Amino acid sequence: MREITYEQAATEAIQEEFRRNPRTVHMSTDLAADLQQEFGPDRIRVTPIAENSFVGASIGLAGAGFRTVSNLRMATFGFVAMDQMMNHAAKITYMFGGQAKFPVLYRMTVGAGFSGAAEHSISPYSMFMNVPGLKIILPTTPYDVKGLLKTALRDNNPVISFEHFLLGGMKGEVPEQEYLIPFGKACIRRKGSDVTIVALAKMVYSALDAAEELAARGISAEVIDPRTLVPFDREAVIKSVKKTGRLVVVDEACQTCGAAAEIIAMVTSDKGAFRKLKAAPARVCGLDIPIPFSPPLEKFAIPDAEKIVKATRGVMR
Amino acid sequence: MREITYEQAATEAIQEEFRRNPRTVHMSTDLAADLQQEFGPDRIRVTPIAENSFVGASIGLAGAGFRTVSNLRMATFGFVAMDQMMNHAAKITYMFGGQAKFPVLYRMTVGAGFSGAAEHSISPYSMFMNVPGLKIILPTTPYDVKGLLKTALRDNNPVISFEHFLLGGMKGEVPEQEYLIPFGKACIRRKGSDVTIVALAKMVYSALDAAEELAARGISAEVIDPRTLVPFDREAVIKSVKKTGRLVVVDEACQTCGAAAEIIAMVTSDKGAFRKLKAAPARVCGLDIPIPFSPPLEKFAIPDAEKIVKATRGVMR
Amino acid sequence: MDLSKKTLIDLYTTMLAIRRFEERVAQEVYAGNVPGFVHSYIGEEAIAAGVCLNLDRQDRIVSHHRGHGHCIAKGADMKKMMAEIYGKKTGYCKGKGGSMHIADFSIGMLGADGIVGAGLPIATGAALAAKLEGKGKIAAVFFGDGACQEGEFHETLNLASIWKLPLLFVCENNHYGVNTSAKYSLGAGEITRMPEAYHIATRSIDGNDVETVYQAAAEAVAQLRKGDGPYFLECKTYRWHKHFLSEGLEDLRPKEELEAWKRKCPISVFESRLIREKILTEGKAKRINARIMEMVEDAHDFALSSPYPLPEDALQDVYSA
Amino acid sequence: MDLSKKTLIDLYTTMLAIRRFEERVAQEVYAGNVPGFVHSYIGEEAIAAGVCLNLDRQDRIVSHHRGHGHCIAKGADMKKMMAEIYGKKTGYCKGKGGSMHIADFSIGMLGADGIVGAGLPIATGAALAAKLEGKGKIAAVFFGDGACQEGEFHETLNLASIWKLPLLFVCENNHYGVNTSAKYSLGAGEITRMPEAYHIATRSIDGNDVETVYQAAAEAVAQLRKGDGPYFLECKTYRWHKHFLSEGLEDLRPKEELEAWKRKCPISVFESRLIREKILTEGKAKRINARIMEMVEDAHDFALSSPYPLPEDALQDVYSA
Ligand SMILES: Cc1ncc(C[n+]2csc(CCOP(=O)(O)OP(=O)(O)O)c2C)c(N)n1
Ligand SMILES: Cc1ncc(C[n+]2csc(CCOP(=O)(O)OP(=O)(O)O)c2C)c(N)n1
Ligand SMILES: [Mg+2]
Ligand SMILES: [Mg+2]
Repeated sequence: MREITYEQAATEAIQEEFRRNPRTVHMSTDLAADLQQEFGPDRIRVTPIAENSFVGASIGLAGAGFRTVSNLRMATFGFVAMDQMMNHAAKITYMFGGQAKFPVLYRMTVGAGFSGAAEHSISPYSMFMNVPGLKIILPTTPYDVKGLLKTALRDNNPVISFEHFLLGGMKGEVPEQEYLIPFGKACIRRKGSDVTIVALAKMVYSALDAAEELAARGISAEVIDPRTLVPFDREAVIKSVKKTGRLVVVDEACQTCGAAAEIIAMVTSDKGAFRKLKAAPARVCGLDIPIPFSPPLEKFAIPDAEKIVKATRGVMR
Repeated sequence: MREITYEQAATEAIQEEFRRNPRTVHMSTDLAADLQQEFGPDRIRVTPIAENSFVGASIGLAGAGFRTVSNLRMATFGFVAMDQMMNHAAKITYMFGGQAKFPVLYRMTVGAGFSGAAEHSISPYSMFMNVPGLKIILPTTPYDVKGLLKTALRDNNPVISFEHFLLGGMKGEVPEQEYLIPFGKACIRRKGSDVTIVALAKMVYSALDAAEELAARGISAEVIDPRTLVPFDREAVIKSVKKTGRLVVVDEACQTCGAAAEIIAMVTSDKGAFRKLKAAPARVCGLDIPIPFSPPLEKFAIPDAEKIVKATRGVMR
Repeated sequence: MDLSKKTLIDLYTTMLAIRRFEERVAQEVYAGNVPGFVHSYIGEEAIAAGVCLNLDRQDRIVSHHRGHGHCIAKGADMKKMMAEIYGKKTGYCKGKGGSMHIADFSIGMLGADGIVGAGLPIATGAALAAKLEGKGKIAAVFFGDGACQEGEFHETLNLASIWKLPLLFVCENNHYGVNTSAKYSLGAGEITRMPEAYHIATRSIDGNDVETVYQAAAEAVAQLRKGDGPYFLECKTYRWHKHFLSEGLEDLRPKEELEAWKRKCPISVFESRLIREKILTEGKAKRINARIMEMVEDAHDFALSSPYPLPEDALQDVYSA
Repeated sequence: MDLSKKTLIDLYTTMLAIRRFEERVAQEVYAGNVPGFVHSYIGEEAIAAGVCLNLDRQDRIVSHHRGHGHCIAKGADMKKMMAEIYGKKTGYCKGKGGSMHIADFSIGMLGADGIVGAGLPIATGAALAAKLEGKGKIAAVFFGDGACQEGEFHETLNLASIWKLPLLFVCENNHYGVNTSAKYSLGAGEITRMPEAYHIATRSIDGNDVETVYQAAAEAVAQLRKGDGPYFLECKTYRWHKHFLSEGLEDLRPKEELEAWKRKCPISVFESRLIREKILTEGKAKRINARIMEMVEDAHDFALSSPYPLPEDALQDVYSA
């Protein structure tokens, strides 16, 4: 099968869906040249550097029957637009009693590992998970980003796509023929029987490396990529934990109140899963510090395969 | 001992600390008349309705050696100022390598129960807990709000005080003589031996009501009020859970990725505490929905003593 | 432009409908029968009436925390409004929104919003939709002097300006944000200086004179429909009640100021004029009033007799299907 | 005002120091030796030099993502800057900040910041501090044309205006935010229209002419020290490099435009004039250049020979004691 990059796959998703539906608008501070060439400047718009305004505009467009994609670039710039995303996009379907649909898609990059320093290296998805009314996807492969964005563009709700900054250039197989990936279906990236490792975003790859290493030590790890955080495939994770009796959650985001906390709370407060747990679950997360600039500091701050191996062996003891 | 309201106690804290230190500035969109009368309009400033600007100003003032209090009123208005709070206040001590101190205090009300509807009834503390560099307090009594705010005003870091909207008028004993309450020290509001109930913000009172009711049914509940979320008194909670073997966490905030998830993850991933757990921990949280306006809907959305009793009995089974 | 008799009577009727509705709501709020926060539009009726009577059903508006007047003027159903204010299942938002979040998408009322300034960017989206649809539709956004202090205001002026959006900015300058005078909090002094900086067509008018508002809005709307880009209308006015209806809330505005503005009541001054000019008779005024009172009472009865939503209804509408 | 020979030479030296520093950094970035994102100030040196040479040590400045020039002009130590850019322990921020977050509070440089527009509100705080301290100190904030699009810009203009803050706004209008022309994204057209709307004293100047910048800043600073409220200086300029230094990044600006601006190089044009007017000789220019090259090399050696922080150092400085 042909291989394309993650970013190309994302662009294809938008192209295909924009072809299907002319009532679609794309907004971003940077020129999306490929899209503008095909769909013209009316639909593919360059915005001023004013995130709250074009996120707000997306809501008004939706209220008037359009679908939109707003590419905010780095999630840190999303903090400038929190008011529109959290107070409005997330809530108005509900507070207006379901009168209108708000199919708005916000794309933001997350993650560290490129010396972007504290401001530019954040993974704030748990904040958005705490705000009902948003759907949240976390695509980790070119295949997934295309299928999930296409699904997002047919969903009638605000969807936030958090895409790891370092995955944009990654290549992978993407079929030519159309496909969609449903929300709320996790993907078991590796089968295993001793321990369940739930890994988020780019950490899926570190977890797979760790699983390889663990296998060499006789530990069979199952690696689950939830793919979407809201809705979350609770069943897949609980089923796996019931089988393995052990849980490790890996996330690059800061540990406290991150998505990993939610996953652990979800599993341990499930009576069935709790009964089957043979050991205390473990978190392998970003340290509770802003991301430092200097490479040795940054490496220390975020998880890697080695740290996952260590924590998993701790859980196996 | 004299009784004063929560809001009076908060004002006293600011008054006392502003008397001690003339390099202090208070900012808010509303006139803080009591304070302005004593400290004058230079230090007690009315701001335009532009939250990002006066939160940003607090950071610049701090960088120049001042201490500040910014009263943002409802936490929902804080979303307008997320950029300054999260990208800057939280991070610049770190990203500038500790060169300067940023003693800024942000006060915001949280909570539902007054038909404020979706926008005006949020409890977003977990979002801030996910951002290292901030300290977060959650005072629940007039006594606590005074002691904690005074400590905040001597701390050299950004502190966010989340105060439940419905506690402002609550009366309680507050000594005339000066006292401070250290951060990171939980308060055991009721001793018990069968189950540990950790309750946040106004839910402390619902948990105490529930404990009363549970006592009548022969269940002895220990009710812990963490008082500060960052730093968090991990030891107090773990010690209690090791004693009781059971954990219920109560919070009005939306359940997913809320502080309750963190508390459960913290306890269950502690090997010692995990071993002592006799049952799956339970969460009694706000539903994962925006807060609805209509009283019967709102009542359904947030926890109360009855729901706590029910969940606790579930954990006891 | 001389307004037709019909238009003048419509303006009068619309203002009166808002006034009577708001009076009824206030009465119930102070009697403790209404949950939540209610922001009264009394004193500012000429703006909603004067602007909205220039709009078609297909034109879209975005409103703010003080939004009842805009709803009524855009043609919303008082029954569903009142039911919403009471939190009833039959309300516009099935009781989920309340006074601050009434919307009726079927008549192009895209909703009231409780965050100061936040309706502005949303309205640029509605205006862009109108532009893309290319049928001469427009959008209008109502906001206060307080909203002009938020960054979102600036961003919206800029976006509307560079995209030449068919957006009518309606600034309801009632001179205060809660208790803070706009004189203190707006460095520009004259609000119009800000949109002018962005080359937006701008006019400042007496927001208590409904005919002035209507004529200015008519001119603005005509320009907007031609696709000449945004238009900014500052309407000077005053609110009669406290910031929101509440015994406890302080009102720090000078008493005489309020009294002076009450003498410029948009309704009674206009009514006297219509009667003086024989467009209206006292009898007809009474009949209009009676009809409105009846509508308001019907709406109130409807609200009172409507059921509350079921608790479990809270779980619906978080997501659209 | 005729500038003294010393001032002219200082301006020249400061600009040249920035240029040589930035050239060295660019060289290392393109050689793949520097982590993270580096935004080059080359082409805009006259602004930092012309403004900062009017400031005292006690005056405070706030800078942005393109901040090296402001640091050098305010008197920062090149060694600690270079070490920070390399992520070394001896850097200004102990390697925690990098190129985009250099600060030196001891000389009133309150830090560079990577969020467009965010330095503006922070600077109002620094200006308010200066005002409260009452010693005639001021604050200056540097920001781009792109920052003028963010809401925080508007809020800051308003706050500075109503509080009469001693804040010097220095808009470095290099005509683009990344690849988007300010002509497209700023509805005001002339940036100065915006501060003028707030009654802020405003001037637009050739930001490539260091003498013009110096004189305008001198006038502005004198007014600010008197307590007359904020001052807005728009300096028109151009950046020579891509938005940040990177092989992969596209530069969509017209080539001829860049070439034309390069001919208006703030340093070489000024140098020719100083030589023509016999304020500088070619020999002296060479000596100054050599001294600067040495400083830059020393800084670079210092950075290279400095140790990286220990991994565990990452745990420090999250909170102040
Ligand atoms: C972002 C934000 N900050 C503060 C508030 C609290 N608040 C509600 S209305 C209001 C005053 C608004 O003034 P204005 O825009 O002039 O409207 P008016 O109430 O005068 O009609 C304030 C401060 C809010 N709702 N949102
Ligand atoms: C809030 C925010 N949005 C977007 C960005 C990405 N970004 C970084 S610099 C920049 C352009 C800024 O332009 P300008 O202010 O003119 O400064 P210049 O780079 O031209 O010096 C952008 C869009 C950001 N850092 N912050
Ligand atoms: Mg007002
Ligand atoms: Mg620029």
